[in-house]
Amino acid sequence: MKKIINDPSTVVEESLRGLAAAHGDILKVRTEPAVIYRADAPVTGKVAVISGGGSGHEPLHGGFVGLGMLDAAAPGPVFTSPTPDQVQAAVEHVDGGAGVLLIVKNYTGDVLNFETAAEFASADGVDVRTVVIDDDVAVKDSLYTAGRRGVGGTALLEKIVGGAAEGGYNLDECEALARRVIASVRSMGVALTACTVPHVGEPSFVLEDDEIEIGIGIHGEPGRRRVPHQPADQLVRTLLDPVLEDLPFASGDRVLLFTNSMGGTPLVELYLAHGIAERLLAERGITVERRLVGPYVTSLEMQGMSLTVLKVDDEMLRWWDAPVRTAALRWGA
Amino acid sequence: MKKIINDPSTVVEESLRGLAAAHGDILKVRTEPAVIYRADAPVTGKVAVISGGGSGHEPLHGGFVGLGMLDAAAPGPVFTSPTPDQVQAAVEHVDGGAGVLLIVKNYTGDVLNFETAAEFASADGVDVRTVVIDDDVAVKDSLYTAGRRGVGGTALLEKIVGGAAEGGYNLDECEALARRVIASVRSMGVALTACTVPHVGEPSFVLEDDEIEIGIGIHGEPGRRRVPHQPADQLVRTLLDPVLEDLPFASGDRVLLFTNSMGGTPLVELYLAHGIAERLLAERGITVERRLVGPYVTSLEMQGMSLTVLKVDDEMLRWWDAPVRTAALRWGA
Amino acid sequence: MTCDATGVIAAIRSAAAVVDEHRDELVDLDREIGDADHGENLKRGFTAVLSKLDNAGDTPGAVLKVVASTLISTVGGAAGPLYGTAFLRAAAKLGTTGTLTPESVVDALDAALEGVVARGKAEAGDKTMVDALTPAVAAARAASGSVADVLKAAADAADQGAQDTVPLVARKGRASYLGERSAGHMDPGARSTALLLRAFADAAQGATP
Amino acid sequence: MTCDATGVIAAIRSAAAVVDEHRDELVDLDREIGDADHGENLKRGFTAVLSKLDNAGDTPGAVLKVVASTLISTVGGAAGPLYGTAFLRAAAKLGTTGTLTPESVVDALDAALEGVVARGKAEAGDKTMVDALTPAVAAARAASGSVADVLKAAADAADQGAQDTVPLVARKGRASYLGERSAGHMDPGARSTALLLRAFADAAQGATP
Ligand SMILES: Nc1ncnc2c1ncn2[C@@H]1O[C@H](COP(=O)(O)OP(=O)(O)O)[C@@H](O)[C@H]1O
Ligand SMILES: Nc1ncnc2c1ncn2[C@@H]1O[C@H](COP(=O)(O)OP(=O)(O)O)[C@@H](O)[C@H]1O
Ligand SMILES: [Mg+2]
Ligand SMILES: [Mg+2]
Ligand SMILES: [Mg+2]
Ligand SMILES: [Mg+2]
Repeated sequence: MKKIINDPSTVVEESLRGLAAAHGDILKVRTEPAVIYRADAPVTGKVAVISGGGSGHEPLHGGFVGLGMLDAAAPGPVFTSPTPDQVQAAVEHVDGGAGVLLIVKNYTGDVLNFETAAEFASADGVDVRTVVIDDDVAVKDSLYTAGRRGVGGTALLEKIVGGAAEGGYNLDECEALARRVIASVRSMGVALTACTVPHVGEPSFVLEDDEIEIGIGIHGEPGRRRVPHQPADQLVRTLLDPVLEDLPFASGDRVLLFTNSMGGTPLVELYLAHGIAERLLAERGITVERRLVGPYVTSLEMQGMSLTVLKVDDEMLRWWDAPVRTAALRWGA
Repeated sequence: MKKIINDPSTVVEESLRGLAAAHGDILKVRTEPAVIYRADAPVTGKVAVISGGGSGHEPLHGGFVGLGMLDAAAPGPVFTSPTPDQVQAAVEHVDGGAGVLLIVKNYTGDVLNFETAAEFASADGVDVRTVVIDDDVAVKDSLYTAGRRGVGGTALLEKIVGGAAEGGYNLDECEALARRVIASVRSMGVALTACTVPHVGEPSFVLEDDEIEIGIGIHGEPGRRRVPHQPADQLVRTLLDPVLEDLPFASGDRVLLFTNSMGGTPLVELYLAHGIAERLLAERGITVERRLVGPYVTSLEMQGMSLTVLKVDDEMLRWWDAPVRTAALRWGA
Repeated sequence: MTCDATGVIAAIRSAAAVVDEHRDELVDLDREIGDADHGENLKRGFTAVLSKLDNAGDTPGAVLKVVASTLISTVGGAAGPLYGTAFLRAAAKLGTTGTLTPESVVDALDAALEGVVARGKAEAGDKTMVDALTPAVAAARAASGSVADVLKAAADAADQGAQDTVPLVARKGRASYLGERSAGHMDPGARSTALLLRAFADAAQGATP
Repeated sequence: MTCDATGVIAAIRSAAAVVDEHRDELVDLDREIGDADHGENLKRGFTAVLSKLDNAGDTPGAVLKVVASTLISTVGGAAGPLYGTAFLRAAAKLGTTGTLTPESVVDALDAALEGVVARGKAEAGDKTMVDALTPAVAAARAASGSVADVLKAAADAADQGAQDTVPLVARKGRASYLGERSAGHMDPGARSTALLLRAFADAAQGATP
């Protein structure tokens, strides 16, 4: 394992130090327990939007802390959900008196830890709501599974709801908007290579030179099936078809298309894939109203990509377009 | 080789199609010859700033086209400098009547091809100036070599000079500012893994599991020396020391620190390295006034990083802070 | 071991040592069907627990409560809240009693299982730690004899229960994303449950009553 | 081959075939001490040249001018402007003459070398294409006989010149970044120069004069 680290057990802590140094105008970092929060928190009278999860998916979530997006993020160890203390500390730092919305990716660990924190915060008299995002169509959703995972759609959710909270939505409105976004967004990913978790030191799985893993998660967990590597035209179709069939998306729909790199796939490939996805959507009569292209919800150095499609309406577009000022997403501010 | 492509010979062309689709509000793309240019070009009365080079370093240069940075970029094939036609076409698209500044990275191919284009454009009556950036301290600069390479400093140069051009500097002022930035910026990089050029299909070089390559360029060309892999504290020092000694930078200096990923190194590691660099600079009494952290001048999927330090003054800071609206860098607009 | 707070502290110490010893094994099991952190998570948690054990409390319940809150605030992942809840419910069940009895141990184990199920909603056969804990509680209840005998019965049954997760298809936790491909691997949480119970049983060897 | 425009077109076609054939070899040489694109660059250029050869011109000079501008606008890298300049200067030297002579070929080669040096500022021994072209021009000038003989002498000398770049430490182009580590590898541009000259010499076999 070759990584730019000193010691696997201090990776997250040292990385947070660098994050704080790099973006002192946007965010602050505290440790034990670790929380990344807006430099100007708490914003009085504003609904506080908090998320978090395992580290190793950067810029998710810490890179989305700032004006118009998240008030705080609770970073767990690499690929491990944070503890309730972290989430509780986040709530304490950013609660502006208008209530707190917790955005949780649907993993057993995240759900349980945020749930515990929410119980404590509620007991302290804070109005806490939790929404769980589960946009990954690679996973079967049924009563008899842990349900779908939260993946790429999380970034879109955080931007839109964060924008609305900044724009003055109250807690009920934020929660309702969040639930609508969650109901309207679907994703699917592929890995070309595995990633190596620092504390493990070996790749999480092994792919042969001509194999790819379809339906990959963002934690180095294996996907749904292994298939031979394929040309980009076909690969993008392999990802997009199940996404579109799931909601389903239909001709006439207006969407936001998010072409995401898992980390190690270079932009030249990612834009190539994005161009194909745009063409396939156009062929189906689906109008791409907005797009996001880049490594935003990653899995360390994994090569691969995911496609996320969100069925948008004017309200969602308004808060997508609203000013945002974070380490990773920035416009209008 | 596993890449998200259809055919190595159409990678750049297809990728440009996706870039255009993703950022239609910021830039336009034309082909044969390929040019990426500002959606609102030409901007009458503004000095046009043009750069370009081989593809595979994205977001450099195409991701820096837009308000407050580049007017156009000429993208060559992967790791191969563009042809004079491309640069000439770029000039034709964006020349706003106030002259053109060409920003060229110091590689024989880039210099020769831009030189040829400049001759043609001058013959057509356009006032063309060329600046050559050569910030890589890994390479010996002497009359008997091709000189230092242009690497990470290019992104800073393009932002600062692009901001000044947008802010109303004339061609003489832009050129003088560019030369001052070039004289004040130094970089050094390291590769943990090699990258694979699509048309080659195999890694450009081979590093053992415990080896790293110090003084790497951005074209998959081997670096200066191979050493055993080292902890981040030591590695950052290995990169930073020669950078600081070169100019030299001294206690009391004010700098912009740019911690750049070569593409495949995840943000969690990059921020960790950035934090160390900040600490080392503080120890030397050097004040970090601004910072940039991320994959901005890359080498496909290569794992590794580079550090760039620019000695700044108020004029440079003013244009660094000025509004920019491009695919990859955006603030204040 | 004695069956008071001191004995429980000693048992927790050996559990921490066992987790440390088996960290890589648990990581590897989780790598097969999860995200390769279970051993690391537990190690981080029990390392923190070790630093809190001195003067952790005067009763077994008080000690277990410290263990519970430390695990919750340091382990993360699915295992953190689940093991945290297990220890918390066991502690609650033991109340302020100063000495463990075979019966109170069985009741505490039962409470732990109920807590895990309440929190994680897994059923037997879902390929989780519940598949080790369920047979362990049943065997403990069926056993007669000392605290050590009860815990040994529980550990033996948990071993078997963990072993029996191998052919199962996971329906809870991260392994469920794999569908059919999760079959053929032991569940890491079931394995760690078996390891913890074995550590407690070994520590209780020769204890009275 | 004839020594008029038709013959030159035929020679350029064989050069394009040779480049295609040796594309991987040139890429591999460039991978060792450069950026692994030299073969791909030349292949892209000569493929474009092939599509422009029909009716490229009535004189050798006119044909070479088309070759030059096509290479400049398609090859990129260092090789594009350098080979482009070489062909451009050779074309200029030949002027409007309709038929090549051994003397005009030598002069054209000389002009090509001068162009490369003017553009790239490399000296003999810098480990570049200049190290193949310099001895080629000297040998061509020393040779007597037909156009074919002159070109054969040039090709033989270029082969040797390319071979002789192996031990050199590069001082120009991308290979110079390697410093001492560039020694032990043949320069890709010197190799391609030798290949092109060999293709011309072979095409000229049996030509008159
Ligand atoms: N819903 C659940 N109920 C009971 N146990 C569960 C549940 N989900 C997961 N587990 C247990 O947790 C273990 C995984 O723990 P760990 O790897 O530490 O957390 P994570 O899955 O978040 O990475 C699984 O092996 C399983 O035994
Ligand atoms: N300054 C120079 N003068 C003469 N030839 C040069 C010079 N620089 C490079 N070359 C030649 O160009 C070759 C490399 O061409 P190519 O790989 O196509 O371009 P690049 O180096 O830009 O990738 C080298 O092998 C060398 O022979
Ligand atoms: Mg985990
Ligand atoms: Mg090149
Ligand atoms: Mg796990
Ligand atoms: Mg080359």
